[in-house]
This record gives sequence, C-alpha cells and structure tokens, in this order.
Amino acid sequence: MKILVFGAAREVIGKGEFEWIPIGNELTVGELKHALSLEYPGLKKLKSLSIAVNEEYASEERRLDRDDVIALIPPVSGG
Amino acid sequence: MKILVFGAAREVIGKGEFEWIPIGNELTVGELKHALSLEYPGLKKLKSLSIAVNEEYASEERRLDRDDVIALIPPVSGG
Amino acid sequence: MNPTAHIKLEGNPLDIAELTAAIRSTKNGGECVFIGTVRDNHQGKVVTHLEFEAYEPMAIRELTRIADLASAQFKLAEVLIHHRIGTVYPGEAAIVIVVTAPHRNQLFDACKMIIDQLKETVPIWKKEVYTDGASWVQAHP
Amino acid sequence: MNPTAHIKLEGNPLDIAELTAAIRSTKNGGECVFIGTVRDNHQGKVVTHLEFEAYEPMAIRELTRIADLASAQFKLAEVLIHHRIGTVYPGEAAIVIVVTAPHRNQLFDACKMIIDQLKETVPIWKKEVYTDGASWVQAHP
Repeated sequence: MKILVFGAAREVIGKGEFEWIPIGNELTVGELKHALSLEYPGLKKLKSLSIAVNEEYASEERRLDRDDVIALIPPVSGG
Repeated sequence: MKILVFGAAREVIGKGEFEWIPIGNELTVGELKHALSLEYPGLKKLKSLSIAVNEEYASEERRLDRDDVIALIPPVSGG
Repeated sequence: MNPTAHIKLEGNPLDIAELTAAIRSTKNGGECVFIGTVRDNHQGKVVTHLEFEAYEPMAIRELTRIADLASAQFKLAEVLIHHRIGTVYPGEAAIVIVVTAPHRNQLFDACKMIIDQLKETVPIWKKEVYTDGASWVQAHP
Repeated sequence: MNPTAHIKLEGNPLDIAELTAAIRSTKNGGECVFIGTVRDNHQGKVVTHLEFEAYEPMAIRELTRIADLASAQFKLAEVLIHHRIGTVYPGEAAIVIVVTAPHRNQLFDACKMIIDQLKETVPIWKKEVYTDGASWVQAHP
C-alpha cells in the first residue's frame, strides 16, 4: 500500500512516499503506526502522528485496504 | 451660546448652526432640550436627541456656560 | 492621540490595499480587517447613494477613544479606522477598520468591539438616497 | 465544493486588494478579513523565510469542509481562503481569509472559527528557516 509522508515525518523517513507491504491479511491504522514506529524509531519523537486514509483523518481502529492511500500527518502548522 | 445641528435634527431646525440666548442665568442640558423642543416641535419626532458639550456627550444635569459649544446629536448611523 | 491609532474621515474612496498595508509589519503577524460596503438596497428600496455627514472634531475624538480602549483591552499593536464622509455609492467601502497584534487571539473581538461601538456613539449620520426620495437612517440608539 | 467557497493553495504572493474584492458585493455589506503575515522572528531567532508544504488534495478538502461549516453556522454569503505554499518571506501574507454576509453580526466569530480550525486540522506544515538552521513547527495538536 502507498504511504505518503509529510513535514517532519518525511525527514525522519527520508522520503516523501513509499510502498508498505503489511504482514498478514489485515491491518488497522493503529497496527500500522506501531509497525512503522518500530522500523523508524524517529517517528516517536514527533509531538503526535495522525494517519489519513484516502485524504481523511482515520481512527486507530480503522481497517486498511490494499488500495487505500495512506498519509502520515505530523503536527500541522498552517496559517 | 452657539448650537451646532446635524443630520435629521438639522433638517427640522432648518440650519446647521445658530445662536441661542438662554432666559435667566443658568441652564442645564435637560432644560435646553426642553426649551428647544418647544420652539422646534419637530425635534420630538426624532428617535432620540443627545446633546454634546464641547465635543463630548453631556448628561441632562450638566450646567451650560455661555461659551460652551453645544451640538444636537440625533440618532447616529455611521459604519 | 495615541500614536498607535490612525483615524481619518475621508472624502475620497478608501484604498483597501493601502489601508490594510498601512499598519502591517513583520513584528505583528495577525491582522483583522472589517470592510463595510454600501449596499444597493434597503428594506426593498433601491439605494442610489448615501450621504454621510459627521460632526468632525467630535467624531475624531470618539473614534480615537474607541481605538485606544480596544488597544488597551485587547492588547493590539495598532488600530486604523477610516470612515467616508460625503457621497458614497453602492459597492464602495463606507468604512475600513484594521487592527494588528503579534498574535491573533483577540483581533476578532477587538474589530467587532470597534465597529459595534462606532455605530453606537460616533457622531456620523447616513442619509439614504433612493430613486424616489431620501431618508436619514436613525440607527442608534 | 460549495459554490460559495473559494479555496486555493497559492505558490505566488497573495494580492490583498484582489482577494478582498473577490467576494465583495452590493448585496453583502459586511466583510471580515484575516491576514496572517510572516514574522521576522520566533522565540528570539531571526527568521529568514518559511517553507510551507501541504498534502494538497486533503488540505483543499479540509479547507472546503471548514468553509462550508462556517457558512452554515454563521449564515455567511461567501468564504475565501487562500494559503501560500512553498517559500514565503517575512512581511508576506501566508494566509488570507475573507468572509462576507449581508450583515456584520457573525462575521468576526466566523473568521475566528475558520483560522482556529485551519490551524488545528488542515494538513499544511511550516518549516522556519533561521540564519543558523531550520525547524519544522509542530503546532497542532
């Protein structure tokens, strides 16, 4: 599944977009966050990390599909 | 004493400025309003009439001096 | 007058770009502007234009008092209030208020307070001229 | 998108005169504008410029949602939100919000609500670049 990465999170991961192959058949937003933070420990230093699924904020319980567009949203600072 | 007149009040009185000679030695703002409304009954049709003395709103009790600049202030509608 | 208050009764059209830039600065990132534009109708009547009249020295005094009050109460950096006098046509701005502060928190309440108070106490009068007559607007009190 | 919402992420400087005039009309006399200008300092550091980055399609979606919410809640006529992306220098506007309505009562609360919500949820990120380094601002939550 495609994961977009922005702002401070992009600098932690080192790229703005990557493919993620989940282990097993099912994955929730919360499980994805946990798996990513094991692979990229720098993410834990962010003040917060939200996940957007198909351009909307998603809850931790939300189940992900293979063709969802995921985005990692560090704390926003527009305006 | 000099009296300035604005807006709807000016149209009632027919001029923007006139001299008023008070009867007796002392006159309050309330007494002036009463005397003017006898001479110009049209003033009673205004939604309200405030008096400014030397460019500040004055209470009914305020005593007037001969050299005060008086202004008749009908309801304002700036903005 | 408080050096941070910029007050004017203006006979010519108000230049929004100029007025909103006048008190902007790299120290004061937040800016709230109120623009009051003349409408072309009122209670079903077609308004051809407005005639604004002011008791000028007292209006300047009152506007300055209101600006200073808002500055102190809402910790503003600067306040600008320009109000048209004379003939103003539909679509033109009758008033522009600009307030700035380092941060935005209280800007909106400050701008609201200024226009609300202006409409209550500042000696400015508006005559609406219609296609078939005219009348003084008696708004406040 | 609601036809009354004018949303844009803009790579070029924002033209205040153009944006404040864009939704003004002789039907809607009241207009409130918020302008957020880039400051030249932050917590004692000299800011040379900002780099704004957005998740563009989602930012447009969120801004539209906020504009529609404000329109409905505060009975607005129209809403305009233009936000800079890319490099923005001190003194330039990073954001301009314009709201209009026939009357002024709720304009200020509407404008405040829009900027408050924007800063909380819209996926736009600001990197401050100083004379001696840079850092992502982690403002909300």
